[in-house]
Formats: sequence, structure tokens, C-alpha cells
Amino acid sequence: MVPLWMYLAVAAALFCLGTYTVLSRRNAVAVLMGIELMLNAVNLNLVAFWRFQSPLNMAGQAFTAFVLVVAAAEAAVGLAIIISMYRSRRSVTVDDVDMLRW
Amino acid sequence: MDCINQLAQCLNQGGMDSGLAQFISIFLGVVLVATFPLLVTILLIWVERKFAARIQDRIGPNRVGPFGLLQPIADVVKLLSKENITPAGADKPIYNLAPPFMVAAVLLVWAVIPLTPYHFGVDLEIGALYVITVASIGTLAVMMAGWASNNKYALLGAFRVVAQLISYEVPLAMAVLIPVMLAGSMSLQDIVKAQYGMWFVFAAPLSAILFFISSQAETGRAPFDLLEAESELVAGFNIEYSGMKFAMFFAGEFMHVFTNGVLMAVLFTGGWIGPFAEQAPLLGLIYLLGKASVWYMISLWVRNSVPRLRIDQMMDFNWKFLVPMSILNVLVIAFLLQVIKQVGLTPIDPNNFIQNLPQTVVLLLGNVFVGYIMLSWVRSKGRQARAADEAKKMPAAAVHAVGD
Amino acid sequence: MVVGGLTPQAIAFGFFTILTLGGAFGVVLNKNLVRGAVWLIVSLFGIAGMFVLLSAPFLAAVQVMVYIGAIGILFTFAVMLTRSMTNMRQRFTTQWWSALIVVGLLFVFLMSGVIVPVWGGISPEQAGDVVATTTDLGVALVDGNQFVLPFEVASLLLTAAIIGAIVIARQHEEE
Amino acid sequence: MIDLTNINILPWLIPVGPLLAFAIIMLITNRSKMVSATDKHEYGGHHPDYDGMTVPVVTARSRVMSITVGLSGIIAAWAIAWTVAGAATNFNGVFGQQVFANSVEWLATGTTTLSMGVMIDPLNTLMLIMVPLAVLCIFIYSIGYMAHDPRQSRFFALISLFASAMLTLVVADNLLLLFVGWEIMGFCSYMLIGFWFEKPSAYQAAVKAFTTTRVADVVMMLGIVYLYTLTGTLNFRDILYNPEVLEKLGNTPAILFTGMTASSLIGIFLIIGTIGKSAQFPLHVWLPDAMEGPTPVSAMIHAAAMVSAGVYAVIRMYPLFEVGAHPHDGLFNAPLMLMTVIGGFTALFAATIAVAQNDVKKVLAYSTISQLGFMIAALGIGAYVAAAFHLITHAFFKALLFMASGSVIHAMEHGEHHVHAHGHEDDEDDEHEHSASHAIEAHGHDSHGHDSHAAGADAHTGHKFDPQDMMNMGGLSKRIPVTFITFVIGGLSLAGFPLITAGFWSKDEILADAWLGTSKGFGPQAFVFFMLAAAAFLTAFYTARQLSLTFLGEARTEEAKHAGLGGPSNISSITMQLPLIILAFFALFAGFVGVPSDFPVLGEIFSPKYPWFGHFIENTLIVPPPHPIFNWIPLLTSFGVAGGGLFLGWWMYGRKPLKAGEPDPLVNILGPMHNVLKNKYYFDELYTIIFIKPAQAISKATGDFIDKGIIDGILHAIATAFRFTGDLIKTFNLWLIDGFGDSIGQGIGWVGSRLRFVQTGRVQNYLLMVVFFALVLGLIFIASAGTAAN
Repeated sequence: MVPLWMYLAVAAALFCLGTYTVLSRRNAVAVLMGIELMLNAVNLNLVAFWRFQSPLNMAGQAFTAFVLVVAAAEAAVGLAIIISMYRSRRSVTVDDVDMLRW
Repeated sequence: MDCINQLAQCLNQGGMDSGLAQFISIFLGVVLVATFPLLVTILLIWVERKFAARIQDRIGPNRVGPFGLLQPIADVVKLLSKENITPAGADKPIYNLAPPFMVAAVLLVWAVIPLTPYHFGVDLEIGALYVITVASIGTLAVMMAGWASNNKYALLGAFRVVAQLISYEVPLAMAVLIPVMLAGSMSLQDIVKAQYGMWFVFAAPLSAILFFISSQAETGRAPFDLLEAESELVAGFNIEYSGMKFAMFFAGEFMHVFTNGVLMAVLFTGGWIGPFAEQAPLLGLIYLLGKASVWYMISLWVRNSVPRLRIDQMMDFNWKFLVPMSILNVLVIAFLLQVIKQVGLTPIDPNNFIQNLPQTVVLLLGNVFVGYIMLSWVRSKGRQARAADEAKKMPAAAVHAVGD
Repeated sequence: MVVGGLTPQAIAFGFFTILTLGGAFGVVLNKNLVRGAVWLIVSLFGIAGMFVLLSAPFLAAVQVMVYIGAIGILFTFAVMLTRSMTNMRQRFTTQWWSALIVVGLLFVFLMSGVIVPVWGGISPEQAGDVVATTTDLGVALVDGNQFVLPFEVASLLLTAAIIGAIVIARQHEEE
Repeated sequence: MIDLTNINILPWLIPVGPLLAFAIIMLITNRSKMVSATDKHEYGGHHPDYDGMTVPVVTARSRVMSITVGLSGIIAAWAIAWTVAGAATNFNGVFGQQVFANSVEWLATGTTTLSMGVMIDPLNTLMLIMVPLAVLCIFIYSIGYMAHDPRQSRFFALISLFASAMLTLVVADNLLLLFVGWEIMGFCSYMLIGFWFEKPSAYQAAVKAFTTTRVADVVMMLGIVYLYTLTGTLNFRDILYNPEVLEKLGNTPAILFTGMTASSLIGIFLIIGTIGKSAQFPLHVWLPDAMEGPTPVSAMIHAAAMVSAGVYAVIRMYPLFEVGAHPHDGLFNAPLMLMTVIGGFTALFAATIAVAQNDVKKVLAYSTISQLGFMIAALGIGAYVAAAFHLITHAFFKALLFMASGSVIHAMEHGEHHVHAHGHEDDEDDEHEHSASHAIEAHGHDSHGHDSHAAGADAHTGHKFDPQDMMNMGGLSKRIPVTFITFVIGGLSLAGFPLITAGFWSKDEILADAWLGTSKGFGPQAFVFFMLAAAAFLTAFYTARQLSLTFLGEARTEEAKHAGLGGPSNISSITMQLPLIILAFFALFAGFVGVPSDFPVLGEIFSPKYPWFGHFIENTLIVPPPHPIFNWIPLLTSFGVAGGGLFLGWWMYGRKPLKAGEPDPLVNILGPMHNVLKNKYYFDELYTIIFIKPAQAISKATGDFIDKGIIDGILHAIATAFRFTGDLIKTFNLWLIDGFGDSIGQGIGWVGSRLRFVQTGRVQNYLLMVVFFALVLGLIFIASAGTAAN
């Protein structure tokens, strides 16, 4: 049986990679992908903890399910925003969207 | 003890290391499950061509072998001998990955299909969901192929297909829900076993129809063959593929059709159930394939007799007719099931045909109700459209009752 | 059956880890966003595999369906519609190095937290054999005492998201 | 799910009805249309201030709907309240012993949690019997009384809110909830006293009432907070009914006030709150002015709700005050002494003032103050039962009196209007022709407001007329017989007319209890006994005076001659007389529940075993107070004071009633003293001198002397000194100071111009910051966790 900390380690690595994607990619779509990665890291944590700590209490799985829902909604809306942004500015580069600056 | 059904124990008694024996048995099982559909496909090609020919009042393949039975072999040889073209500017890895994905998407389904009472790849707790899930891999494959081959026709075709596949997954899933509800389990084996007394096709014909239609659309054949609408897009997303890669798509499609037949059999017409299926498991396999080929024939029949839809018609048909109907269907069936449970019509012994009758009748009535509602709704909409057209002094024939 | 002292779970875990993290690296580093999407799907598939290992098959299936079937496709669509695969001359923002440092620190932090459970949480080596089934999850999701309310709210959220996405992304008539 | 059949849940619902009514009226049914103020047909309460502008006048539909909603809300409250009270009184035979309680966790304050809840025990059972009935009567009454007022919906909404607040206060099971109701009532009284805010006097009175009570409320809040800090709970039963908490309170010395126990300090704080709320001696000034409000409001404030609330709070908290004191054994402590002195003094003091008042409502106002003094004094000497008893009876007959006086005023205004309508030909027209005459006049007396209208009348007719002045009345008994009879009943009850009135029994009980101590030679009891006896005498006197001046004899003015409620068919006359009759019944017979058992004859009749009331109410206390043994002295005393006072009053005013323009006989009897009384001992002036003038003087002095003189002087000196040095160091200044200041400015500007680039507008920068600081926080958390671990 694979111990819990391994799962957590994988989740941590995944989370960091997602964060780095969010922080460093210029393309908005890539940023969204990073967010998906982070969410999945969270899911992995949830399920792992559920499995190892309280396999009979469904909270872990239920939360994962809700995170999935939220992720789906987030992706849909985010991509829609990106598309409309592309329509208006002909660009999906995050750096180009900096009207709110000094 | 028979070495057919319990290979692992058999080998084990043959003095082999248990783990290895297990591995070998699993391996054999996988190989069998994976190769069997491919082999069937070769036959299917012949069947399909013959069938189409008969419908179109032709003879069909008749040169190679008896009744042209060896024709598919010849095709395979031809395809093998063709050159594998990879277009310049194609995204190579994705381009090459797409066909295997296509095949895998279908083959994976076979992993959970109960071939006999005792033989199945795995009996997943969530088999039905798994079936729907792997279908999405096919979507992915189409997407990859369409994009990777760096060809605008391919891309357009891929867009259409993806739109179509994603849309039709909704009623598909909804339709699968019904057997799951009736059997009270998502494992296909349980679903099959729940049909001892009564096939679900009688209790829920509407969902059977829904599943059939949407799976037909999933395969992307006529009347839903917009992905490779020869006359509009030049063969759609797989335009750039040739040789064995194309053959993979091709085989994938054929297998998909037959797999759908198998699924129909498993979900609605009691899979391997039949006389003495328990005693002689292989008999069960035969029953399953028989039922499956019946459904397969029907789908071929449809394919060869119904014209192709416009894409807007297809979408309308899905979103404005199938999806509402499937949702309504699920709601009504769920409600009726509760009612039945409360009233106490649930069969004491589910395997008893007679005891199953009342429940089946009630559910059947529910289906009739739903179907009537949807059809009359469509009728009224059609009337309105026709009236509008008459008001616009346009030919009323332009309006299809189905759709808008 | 044990191969090289590794249980099948261990092997599968390693495989899925490779899938997950490899896919994640692909997402980070890809030059081409469609490949990025594919990498994302690979990574998420790995996660699904992990779910299976954690005996949450339902979540695994949903993961594959939602992410590979829906979100992955959605991303590919978005990439193609916005032609993002072009103009990829510079992938990273100018702050990529600072982000690298911060994320590195974050990783060290998290790993330290994982390996040395500072907040007293003991990480059990062995998980219980008795595990709730998909049925339990279904019951929990519609149980009045457990998650029925979040469940309904989630459905509402999805509806709102669908409508919102359509409204946002629709071509406006006047244009 | 809430089980409404559960009697413990039911009290929650009592305040809900009126509250909902308030919300509905305010949000939905309060529709008014703007009409020209000069349009007397639309806007009855004509007022000069409004001429030329448009005023919001409630529409007829809104009026009906508002009345319906409010009435139904209050009826609901009344029904539930009486259900609960019924369940409380005959709870499987033993009454009083059981308590309905239900509470919910409300807010967690550190270690302790405040729980909001309801509790029904004998004491507030009585309040539940009294309050909703009185409120209901008042509401019905005001339907007729406010019939022609603008902003009626608002009036009914406020009354509903008021009722809701009062009921909340009654059912509350802890001091905080009680205080909430208390404060809401304060607000409502402010709004209602100032209901006719066109009149400067009205809104001034409102502000006065609000501020005066606020002063007291702050002190009360102090008490509550202190109590909470000491006990960690505000629940009545947790504090008042477990001896160890009281013990603890009794033993801990108070903060700041050394030599006093905490319980005493808290008690004094709470009592001060009550002094403000029920207008006891130093803070009584607001109550007479509160008469500016519509009469139903006066009835509400002085009978059913606010002032009773003050006394109720004291009765409720009585066990706390009694800690370490046994008034029946002559052992007193600070709060009890305070109550005794204040109450006794106020009783007499206010009674004396009431003697010399000519305004119908002012007389009643002062009599209220004095009656409340009775209760407070009774509590001071430990006559718990008697105080509660008097609270109830007083509520009934005082509400009755106020509404009766209101209908007198109404009648007078009507008469006045009639005079203005018909000119001054005095035809003895009967009610019928009267009502016929309404129909034909477009701006008939169906459309006249109240006091505001009186002012309006002066605007176009020369002579000043005050419809509340008793000197303008007389002979009204023939014009408004129903009002007359009920007024007489209420008056006799107030005066404590022996044996047949409720007031007699309660007052007698107080006196008896006081005599109990007096006979043992305890000072306070004696003080109370004599003060109250004197006050009772004066009460009887001014009651007789009021009755005679108002009803007996011949009408002293044209208006009085034509006074009337506009015919028996008139809605206002019906709705205004029905409550009077109901209350008159209670004013007469409510007393018989408390007849002492050892009373010569009636005792056997009404309370063979024990006095129902006392037996019921004393279950509120852990140790029931002793029943006063029957004694002829207090009985004869109350006979004497009541009979004597009534007789004297009748002899002076009723025997040969005043003619028009004839002066008040008191004037030449009392001489200058009369002016003092008439001007309420110049208390307002006194406060003006004591508080307001000094404040102004001090500020002026500060302004003139300290500011102009000292500070400015110093500044000038400094200035002159520095001008010199400044010249010296000008050059220095130029390069150093300026350079310094400029460099600061420039530096800041430079930093800003650099810092603003933080605001890149790029979401990823922000996110980077977020992650970074989240990391920092995480490290801090780990560090703290690590330190906490070891």
C-alpha cells in the first residue's frame, strides 16, 4: 500500500506546477490550465486524506465532487471570458490586459 | 475442474507460481478481450458491405472467397500495403496518437462487458459510467486528429464531430441511467443479471430508443455522418490519414457500431441471458453476440435508409428533442419506480417473469406517456412552423416536423 | 504478485505519478497550447488513476468524463478559437524567475509539511481496508443530513455558469 | 421543526404578530397622496405651518388596510398571549409553580454564550393578561380617535411596533432581551409623542422624553453590563432564582463604590433606569410634556406599556435588590432605601402638582407619576405582591381614564368645530340633527384633526381656545354620558373608592403592608405609610376636582355646550366608547382577585382560602413574602383618605360647580403655593438653571477667559518673542528648515512615483504577491504551531 505522504507529495508537486503555470504563462488559456492543475492537486489531497483518515465519512469524496463541479463551471466561464476578451482585444495575452494600472 | 473458466487455479495446480499464473490468466484475458472485437470487425466489414448491397439492390462483394468472405482480408492487405503519409506541418506525435486513441476508446468498452456469466474483463462497480466515460476519449481522438493533421477541412470536420459527440453524450448518459435505475447498480454484470425476469427493453423502450439513436450519432454514421460528409467536407477529420492509420479509424468506427450493438444487448436485452447460459458459459457468449448482431443489423438498416441531416437539424434534434425527452424520461421513470416501490408492485423474486409483469406494465405506460407528450409537443411546434411558413407564402415542405 | 519488491499498487502509483507530473510539466513548458491541452489531459488522467488506486472509482470516472471529455475539449476549442497556438514566441511573462523562486519556496514549504507533519497530523502508513462505496457517496450526496444542500447549490452554480458562459461568449447581434 | 402546540414554543410568537403588522404597514400599506395643506377636505389637521405646501395624507384604502393589518396583528398577539396565560394559570391545578421557558443560543461572548429566550412565570403571566388587552383597547380606540389624521398608517405601524416591543419585554427571559424591548419602546415613544411634529411643543416634548429616558437607560445599561461581567449570564432564572449567585453578588464588593455590595450597585443602576422610564422624581419631567402626543399614545405610554415596563423591570429584578435585606424585618439596603425614598416622595410630590393642573391630561399624567411612586415605594418596603397588584389595576383604570379624557377632548374639539361651523348661534340641536349637519358640510367636523387643529382654529378665529383645559368644560355629563360614566368609574378606581373599585384593593394592600412594618416601628415603612396616605388623599381630591370640573354643572363655554362625539352612529363614537366600557369592567372588578383572605366579609366571598392574586404572584419568588395580617388601621386609613379626599373635592367643586370665568377656589386657599404647584415646582426652570445655564455659562467663561485671555495671551507673547528670533534665524531657516521640508515632500513624492509601479494592473503580479505572502503566513503559522507544541 502506498503511504499517504507520497500522495501528498505528488499533490504538492502538482500544485506547485499549477501555480507556476498560473504565475508565469503569458497566455490566458494556459493560466486557466494551471488553475485546473491546482484544483486537481486539491482533489488529490482530499481523496487521499479521505482514504487514509476517514474512509467511511463521505465528506472527502463529496468535496472532491463539488470541486469538480466548480472546476467545470470555472473553466466554462473563464474560457468564455477569454474568448470575449479575444474578440475585443484580439489577444489572449495576460500582460495585454492591464487597464487597471497606474 | 475446467481450465477454461478458472485458468489461474488450473495453472496453479499445474505447479506454477500463483502470481505468475494470475498474471498469465489476466494477460490472456486482456489479449482475448482486445483481439476479439478486432477479429469480429473483419467479419463485420463483409457483413456491412453485403447488407448495404442488398438494400441497394446490389450483390456486393462476391469475388474473393466464398460469398466474398475473404474480401475484408484483401482490404486489409491493400491498406497495409499503402504508404503512411504524414502531412508536412502536422503535429507529429498527436497526429500519430490519434488513431490508437480512436481504437482504444472502443476497445476499453469491452473491458467491462460481461461476455458470459463468468467471463468478463473486469466487473467494475461503475461499469455503466465507465462506458460513457471512455466514449469521451474517442472525442479527444477526433479532436487530436482533426487538429494535428494541419488541414482546414480536417479541423472543420473535427469541430463538427466534437460538437456532435459532446451533444449526443447527454442523451446517451441519460438513457444509460434508466437500466442503472432499474437494476439498482452500475455494474454491467448486475444489470444483465437484473434482466433474468424481464428485459429492460420492455420496461423502458424509450430509453432503448434514445440510447440507440444517440449511440448511432456517437459512431457518426448516417444519418449523423456529418463528420465525414463526403459530399461536403472531404472525408472530414481523417482526411489526411492513409494506410494503416486510416484503417484504425475505420476499424474503430466499425467496432464502435458493433460495440453499441453489444451495449444495447447488455443494457436492454439481457446480455448473455438465455437457456443454459449458466451451465455452458460459451452459450451465453453466443446469445450476447446474437442479440448484438440483431441491433447491429438494425443500425445498418437505419444507416442505409435514412438520409443525412443538416448540422443545425442535428443539433436541434439533439438539444430540443432528445435531451428534453431523456430528462423527462428519467424523471418519470424515477417517479414511477418510487411509486411502484411504495405501492408494493416490486417483484418479490426479480427473476420471475410473471411477478415482473406489473412493474413492467406501469413503466411501459410511463414511457408511452412521455413519448406521447414529446411527440405531440413536436407536432404542435411543427404546426406552428408550417403556419408561419404559409403566412410567409413559402413551401410548407421546407419544415421538418422533427427539430424546431 | 510482486515484481522487484514492488506491489502492483506501487507500480501503478509510480506510473500515474509519472503521468501526472509529466503532464503537468508539459502544461508548464509546452510551446504549443494544443499540446498543452493534451498534456493537461494526460496529467488529469493520471489523477484519475490515482483516484482508482485510492478506491474512489466513481470519482475517477467522473474525473475522466469531466476533464478529458469536457474541459480538455473545451480548452482545445478555446485555443483554436482564439488562435492561441500562434504568437507563442515568448511563453513566459517577465516575472518568470521571481515566480520560479516563490514557487520553489512554496514547494519546499509544502514538502516539509508533508514529510515532517508539523501540525501534528500523523500520516498513517496503512489505510483501512473497509471503504465506503459509490453507493455511500450517492446516499451522502442526497442525504438531507449530509450534502443535499451543497449538491443542489452546485447544480444551481452549474446552471448559472452555463448561462453566464453563453452570455459572455455570444457574438452580439450589433457587431 | 417548531412544534406550535408546544406551550414552551408559543411565547415566541406573542410579539411576532404586531411586528409583522409593523413591517407590512410600513412597507406595503402605507400609501399617502400629497394634497395641498389648505385643502381641508383632504387634509383634516390643518396647520398654518403647512399653508402653501403639500402634505402626505394617507389614502382611504391605505387607512383601511393599515387598520386591518394592525388590528389583526394585535388580535393575534392577544389571542396567543391569553392562551399562554390560560395555560400558565391552570397548569394541572397548581398554578404559578411551573415556568414555560425556551431559549436559543444567541451570541457567544468569549467563554460564555448569551442565550435569547422566552419565559413565562406568574409575574409576566399577569403582564400577558393585562398588556395585550390594554393595547387592543387602545388600538380600537385610536381607530376612531385618529380617524381624520394624516399619516395614520404610520401611527398604526408605530403602535404595532410599540406593542411588539412591550410584549417582547414581557416574555423576555433575560435582561438583554428585556432591554432591547425597552429601547425599542423608547424609540417608539419618541416617534409617537412627536407624532404631530408640526407643533414645536410636540417635537420638543419628544426630544425631551427621549433624552431624559436615555440618560437613565445608559445607567441601566451599565448595570446590565456589570451584572453580566460578574455572573456571566443575564437569564432571570439563572440569576434571581439560584441563591448561590445572589450570595456571590451579595458578597462581592462593588467597584468604585466601596462599602457597597455589587448587588446593591447593580440594583441602584437598574433602579435609576426605571426611575427614568417610569418618570420618578428627578427624571419625571418628560412625562407631562409627553401629553403632546395623541391621547391613545398617552394611554399607551402611561398605562399599558412604557411606565409599566419600568415598574415591571423592577419587580422582575426584585430578588436581586433584596439581597442582604429583609424589609419585613426592618433590614434595608441601598436599593430598597432608594426605592422607598424616591417612591414615597414622588407619590406625594406629583399628587400635589396634579392638584393644581387645569389640563385634563396633565392631571392624569401627574397622577400616573404619583401612582408609579406608590408602586416603587411598595417595592421599596418589600410589598412585592401589592406592587404587582397595583401595577395591574393601575394599568386598567389609568388606560381607561386616559381614553375617557381623550374622548372628552375629542368631544370638546367637535364642539369647538361645531361652533366655528355654525357661528355662535346656540341652538340646542340634538345629536340627530348634528349628524345630519355633518353630512352636508364638506369640511364638516368629520374632517378635523386634534391639537394641531386647535392652533389652526386660532389662525382664523380670534380667541384662544384649548380643548384640554378643564376650565373650558363643565356639564359634559349630559353631552357624553358613556364617557361620563366610564370616567367616573376610572376616577373612583384611581381615588380608591372603598370596596367596589379595583384601585381600592391594590392601594389598601400597599398601605396594609406598610402598616405591617410601621406597627413594628420600622422607619421606612412609616415614611411610606404616611407619604402614601397623604398622596392617596390628594389623589382622591384631585380626582373629584377633575370629575366635577369636567362633567358637573353647567357648560362654561359654547364649545362645551356643543361638545359631543357625533352621534351614536358615528364610527369614532363607537370605536371610542367600546374600549371604555371594556376597561371600565376591569377597572371595577379586577380588584376582587386580590381581596385579602382575612378581610371581614368580602374575604370569605372572594378568596376563601387565600387571595388568588397574591398566592399566584408570590410563586415568582423563592421565599414568598409574608401576607400582611388584616388590620383596621390601614383599612380605615384608606377609607378615610379616599372618602375624605373625594368629599372635599366634591364639596369644593361639585357642590356648587364653577360658573364660566369663575376662578379656581384653590387659588385663594393656597395663595402663592398654588402658582408653585401650577408650575410644577418650577422644575423645568430649575433644570434650566441647574444644567443648561451653567453649561452655557461655563462654555462662555472658557471661551472668554481661558481661550481669549490665557491661551491667546500666551500665544501673543510667544509670537512676539518668536518674531524676533525668527528674524534672527531667518537666513538659517531659509536653507535648513525649508530644505528639510522640501526634501521631505520631494522624498515622499519620489517614493510614491516609484511605488505606484507596484500597481502593474497585471493579475499575475498580484497573484505572485498573494502566493508569496501566503507562504510567509504559512511559515509564521508553522512557527507559532511549533512554539505552541512545545
